[in-house]
Amino acid sequence: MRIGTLKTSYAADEALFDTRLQKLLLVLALVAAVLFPFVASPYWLFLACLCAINVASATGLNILTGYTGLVSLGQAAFMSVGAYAVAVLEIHVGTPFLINLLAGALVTALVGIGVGIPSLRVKGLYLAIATIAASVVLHFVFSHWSLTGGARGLSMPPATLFGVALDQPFQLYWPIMPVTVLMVLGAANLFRTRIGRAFIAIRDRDISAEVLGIPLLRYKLMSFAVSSFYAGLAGGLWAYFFRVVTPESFPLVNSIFYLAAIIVGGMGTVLGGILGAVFMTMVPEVLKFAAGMVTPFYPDALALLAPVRTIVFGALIVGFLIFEPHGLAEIWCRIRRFFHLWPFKT
Amino acid sequence: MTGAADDVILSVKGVSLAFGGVRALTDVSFSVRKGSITAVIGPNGAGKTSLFNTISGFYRPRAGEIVFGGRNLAGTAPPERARLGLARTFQNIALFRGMTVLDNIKLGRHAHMQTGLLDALVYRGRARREELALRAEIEERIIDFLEIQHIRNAPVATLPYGLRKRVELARALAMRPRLLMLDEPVAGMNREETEDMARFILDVKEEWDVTILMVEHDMGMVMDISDHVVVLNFGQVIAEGSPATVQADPAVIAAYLGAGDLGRRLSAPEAA
Amino acid sequence: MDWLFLTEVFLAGLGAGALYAVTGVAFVLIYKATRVVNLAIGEILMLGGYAFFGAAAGWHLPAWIALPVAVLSGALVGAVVERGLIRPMLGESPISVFMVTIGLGSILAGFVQVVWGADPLRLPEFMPSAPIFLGEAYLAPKVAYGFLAAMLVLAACVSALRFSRGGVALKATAADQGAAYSVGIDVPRVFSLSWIVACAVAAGAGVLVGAIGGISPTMGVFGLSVLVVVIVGGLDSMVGALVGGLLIGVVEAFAGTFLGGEYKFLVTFSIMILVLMLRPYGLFGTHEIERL
Amino acid sequence: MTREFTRRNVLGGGAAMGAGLALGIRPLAAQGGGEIVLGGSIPLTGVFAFAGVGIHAGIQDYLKIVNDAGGVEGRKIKYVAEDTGYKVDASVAAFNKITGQEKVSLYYGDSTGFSKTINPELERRGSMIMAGASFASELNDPRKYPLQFMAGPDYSEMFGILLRYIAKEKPAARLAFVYSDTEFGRDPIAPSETLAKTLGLNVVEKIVTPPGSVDVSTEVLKLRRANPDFTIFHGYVLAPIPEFITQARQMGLRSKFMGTFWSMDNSTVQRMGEVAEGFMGVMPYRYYYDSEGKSPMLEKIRQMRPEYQSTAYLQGFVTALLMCEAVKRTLSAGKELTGANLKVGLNGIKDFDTGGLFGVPISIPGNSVPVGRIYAFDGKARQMVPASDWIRLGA
Repeated sequence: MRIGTLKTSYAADEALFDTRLQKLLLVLALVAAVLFPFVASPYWLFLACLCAINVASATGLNILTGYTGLVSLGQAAFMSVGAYAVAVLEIHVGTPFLINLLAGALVTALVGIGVGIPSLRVKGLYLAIATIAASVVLHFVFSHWSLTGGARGLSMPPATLFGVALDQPFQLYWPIMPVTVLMVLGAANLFRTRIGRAFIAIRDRDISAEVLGIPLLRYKLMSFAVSSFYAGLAGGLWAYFFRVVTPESFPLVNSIFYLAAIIVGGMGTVLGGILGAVFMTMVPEVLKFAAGMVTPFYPDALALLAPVRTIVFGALIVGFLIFEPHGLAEIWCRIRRFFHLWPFKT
Repeated sequence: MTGAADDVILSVKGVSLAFGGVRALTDVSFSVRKGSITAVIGPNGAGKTSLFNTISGFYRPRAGEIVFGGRNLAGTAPPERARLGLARTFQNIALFRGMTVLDNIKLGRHAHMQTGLLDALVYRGRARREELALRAEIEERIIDFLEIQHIRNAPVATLPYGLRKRVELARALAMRPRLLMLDEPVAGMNREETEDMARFILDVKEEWDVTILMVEHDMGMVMDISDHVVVLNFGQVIAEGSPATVQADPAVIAAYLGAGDLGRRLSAPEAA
Repeated sequence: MDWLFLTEVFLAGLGAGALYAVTGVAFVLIYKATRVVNLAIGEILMLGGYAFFGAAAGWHLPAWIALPVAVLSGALVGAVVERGLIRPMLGESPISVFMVTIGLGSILAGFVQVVWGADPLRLPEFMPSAPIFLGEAYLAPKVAYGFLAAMLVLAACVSALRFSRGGVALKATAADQGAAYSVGIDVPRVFSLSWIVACAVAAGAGVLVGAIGGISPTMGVFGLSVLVVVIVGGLDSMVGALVGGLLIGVVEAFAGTFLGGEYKFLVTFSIMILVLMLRPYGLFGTHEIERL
Repeated sequence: MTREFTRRNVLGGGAAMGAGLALGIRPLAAQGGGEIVLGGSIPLTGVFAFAGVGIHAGIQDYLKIVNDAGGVEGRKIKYVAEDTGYKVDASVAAFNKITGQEKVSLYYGDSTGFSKTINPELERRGSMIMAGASFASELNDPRKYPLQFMAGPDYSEMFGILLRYIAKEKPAARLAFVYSDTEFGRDPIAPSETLAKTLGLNVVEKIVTPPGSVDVSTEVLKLRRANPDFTIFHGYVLAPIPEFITQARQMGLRSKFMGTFWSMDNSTVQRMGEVAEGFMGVMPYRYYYDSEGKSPMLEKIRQMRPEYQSTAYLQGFVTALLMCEAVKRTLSAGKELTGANLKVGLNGIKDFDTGGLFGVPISIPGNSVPVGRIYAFDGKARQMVPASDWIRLGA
């Protein structure tokens, strides 16, 4: 049980992590994140990096869709912009790792603003469909432009950071994880300030947002820019992680994946983006593991159980929307509330 | 009636508005004096909310102009009007349901803050200072004033109607308004809540030095607290003046006669 | 220019467009009645193709029985989906319902893979295969019969909407749900019916599409082109679906012929973006749907 | 971050075991004389699942034969596979998972993209060789991809075999290429155009179809205008080939139609229905039912699986066979199982009899086995039957 917290300043009340327990958990998580690479196998490191990249991208989509209420089915396409930009810079220009990442993200933000321009004219689902169209156009450009290697795509050498080649999950973990943590913190900060509040205001009731002095177009475009900046950065990390970028690397299904991640995790909460992305990344692994367990008794399990993954993927989207529309974040909050009052109230 | 120019904060001059062929406002003119409480009344469909929406900048009038604080508002978008000190509440409450009371109130200050995107992502320096200053001001001036300390962290969606109205008022106050437009501030409230709200409105006028323009159906309240009343019917101003003058105006009584109990309330305010 | 060739390309485009149009009509039917944007329409179409395959190749039923089996299974899916997934979402934001249909699409794609495997399959031949010549212009028989069948279904849909009681109820519901309730229309039943009919139509279209191009678990991509069709035509307009379908079919045919197959999607989606920017409610849609 | 940060320096074996167990990870397999591991990123779902399922079975069956006979030089081969859904990131995930848990010497990868991604990693590790479902021409470059191979000709070589056959059958023939707008589809087109020219053939039309498109009416119209003698499909499995041929025949087109390996499976071709008659293509292996000549391996397969097995199955089977042969040659030379040594062992294969799976003894000079034969579908027998002799490129 947690006894009521007493705060002595507004600063304390405005802090992201306000209770002592939270701070303790945070420190523990950070220590675990630092120690993790030294104890985990390459497979788990690989998954950790993949989760981190997906968290970064899902957090970006959450800013746009969860917080600002602009549904996008273009997140994967935005990631491909970042990935290609990074690959082109790495191969043809040879600028350093971090600069490439940043440049890729900025380019993606510009593309995002371009895609966002119809958002003043069309809303809701129409916008979602416009982002599908943008994905199609981007896919065409990437698969026919010589700079991006056409249908073959680009293969790139590993990046180097401080003289170390980033060619293994272990090495890649060190830039990927901190960048993701910073991005998530940035998102959390954003929603403590006027800009984040303006996004939410646009989502909840965009007409009265105007009366409060929020110019809609500027803030919608800003949301697109931030969201695609996140996607671009995640795409850049993806490119360094897999070291090959092809037009098929970021299909529409991936955009649906990120949308599913924030639905399952919880739209409009930073925690939701994290939980959802990790959960959705791990589901296929868990299913594979289950199939592996059954294989000795049923040799075809791997082949037969595999389409089940597609079904589970869809069922998670549907199930969460119907039964738990606020997602895992809400479940997490319920658990927390339970322990706050435990054992006096159960 | 219009008084000296420097005494007027808002003047509506010959404003007409039409939707397709339907005339919503016809040649509406009146002025709001600084530091006053001005009420706009009229039967349902008289064009009161259309008038508010025109002043807010949602509708562009077909003719006429609106001058606020000496500045013609033609071509000024709603967000810009907010920055100039024009604040309002809505008839059916336009709070952001997904946010807490505190965040809703903070939103009111949006236009007067400086924090840029990069500051916001980092939350150091200006962003932090500005947010903390805002929090302190809201706590000390607005939350205390409107007696909503107990609900500051509650999500708006969970609040009862009367409290939501009060939160909306709080948010409008956070906008540092020079003119506060209230669209039916006590509609749907019981007597006790209505009295509370009337007291808040008077206090706002006195302590915050804010001019108030309101649309209201509750004649008792209108007659009690208004300095000046404008009566609309079928989109036209049919009378204006002090509460007592308006009450006695035959055109006004005629307009309300068909409106049943409203008419009765108008002629016998004490019974309301 | 070779006019015969152009005519042939045009006819081929019309043939493909007719299938878009039918599926588009199914889409519009659901949208009109329930305001649900059903992104799973491509997968329901796919399911129709597989149901036909199951009946015709699996149980060795003749085509004239297998076709109704496919259509009925579409109807069944429509009923189950409406009851189980869409009705619980009543009153939720349109975006959530839209996402439910995306999830549904994934479930259906996985389902056919579990039952029929991942291999692309070919439907047993059931249409006459004698080539058809209009004058000198060649028309692939399947495309021609597909066109005829599509037009029949379209005519049936339009006349049902205009003359049957259910059609009137649907129109009333589309115009004003509250008012429809108050005049005694069983609105939930209209919802159910629209899903049932639309999914049956889509399943039937799936048999035609499958007959031409074969069936596979990735066949749901067809739904993307249908999305273009209904956006261009207007989400709530039957005529829009018809005109949009034929238009997109012909545009794709010419783009494929003169620019190359890889340009088809680019061209149609560019048209869609243009329509979204200039006339977001589509060529024949109602203005207000823009606010969606 | 410095070089000392590499994992091995930091962790002690015990700590690793403890932490590994805590995370639910199995400890590394015993090394030395134990099992040899063949890992696989196998597309059991997704667009390539039809092949993945066959490949999976083929690899399993061959390893069963080997292991039942006591293994390679007394060492058993263990097969560890993961489904990838034919997605590069999932394939890489599977690779990392499998190589993290086992000491892998042989690897089967599912796509060109994956092979390109993982090859630098293979070189870095230097502990294994890889083959896969991709016959991409780009991978057939021992200098760029020293640890990669493919159990047959690459796509350009497949076209080469087809073109050579055509040049012999009908000199100066008119050709049309029909291919999908994917990496797979575009792979052999440019080099094959050049080759066609040198063989005196005319490429009169190239038709690209968008992936997943089913209606090909307009493409067929284009084809009719071009009026080729031979039409080669590439980048498809089944759709839209049958509809293409049907409509082309109806229009009175006399073209012969050809395909490459992945559209050559007998049951797939059967599914084309009537139009399958005369469909031709290039295949490096004998079909499951082929009883001509001596093929003890096919006998064994038929014993294990009495029903027809796909070409994908044979591909998996042959890949496993070549991998085991490379292991055998490496071990019998007394060398360690490193990637480089395995590749040397593989390239040491000369005039090798694959138990009749390839119709002729094969050699692997580089990364591919440039051998194949033209088969054509015989409607009466409902089978692909040989239409040419075995064609060896560069021979």
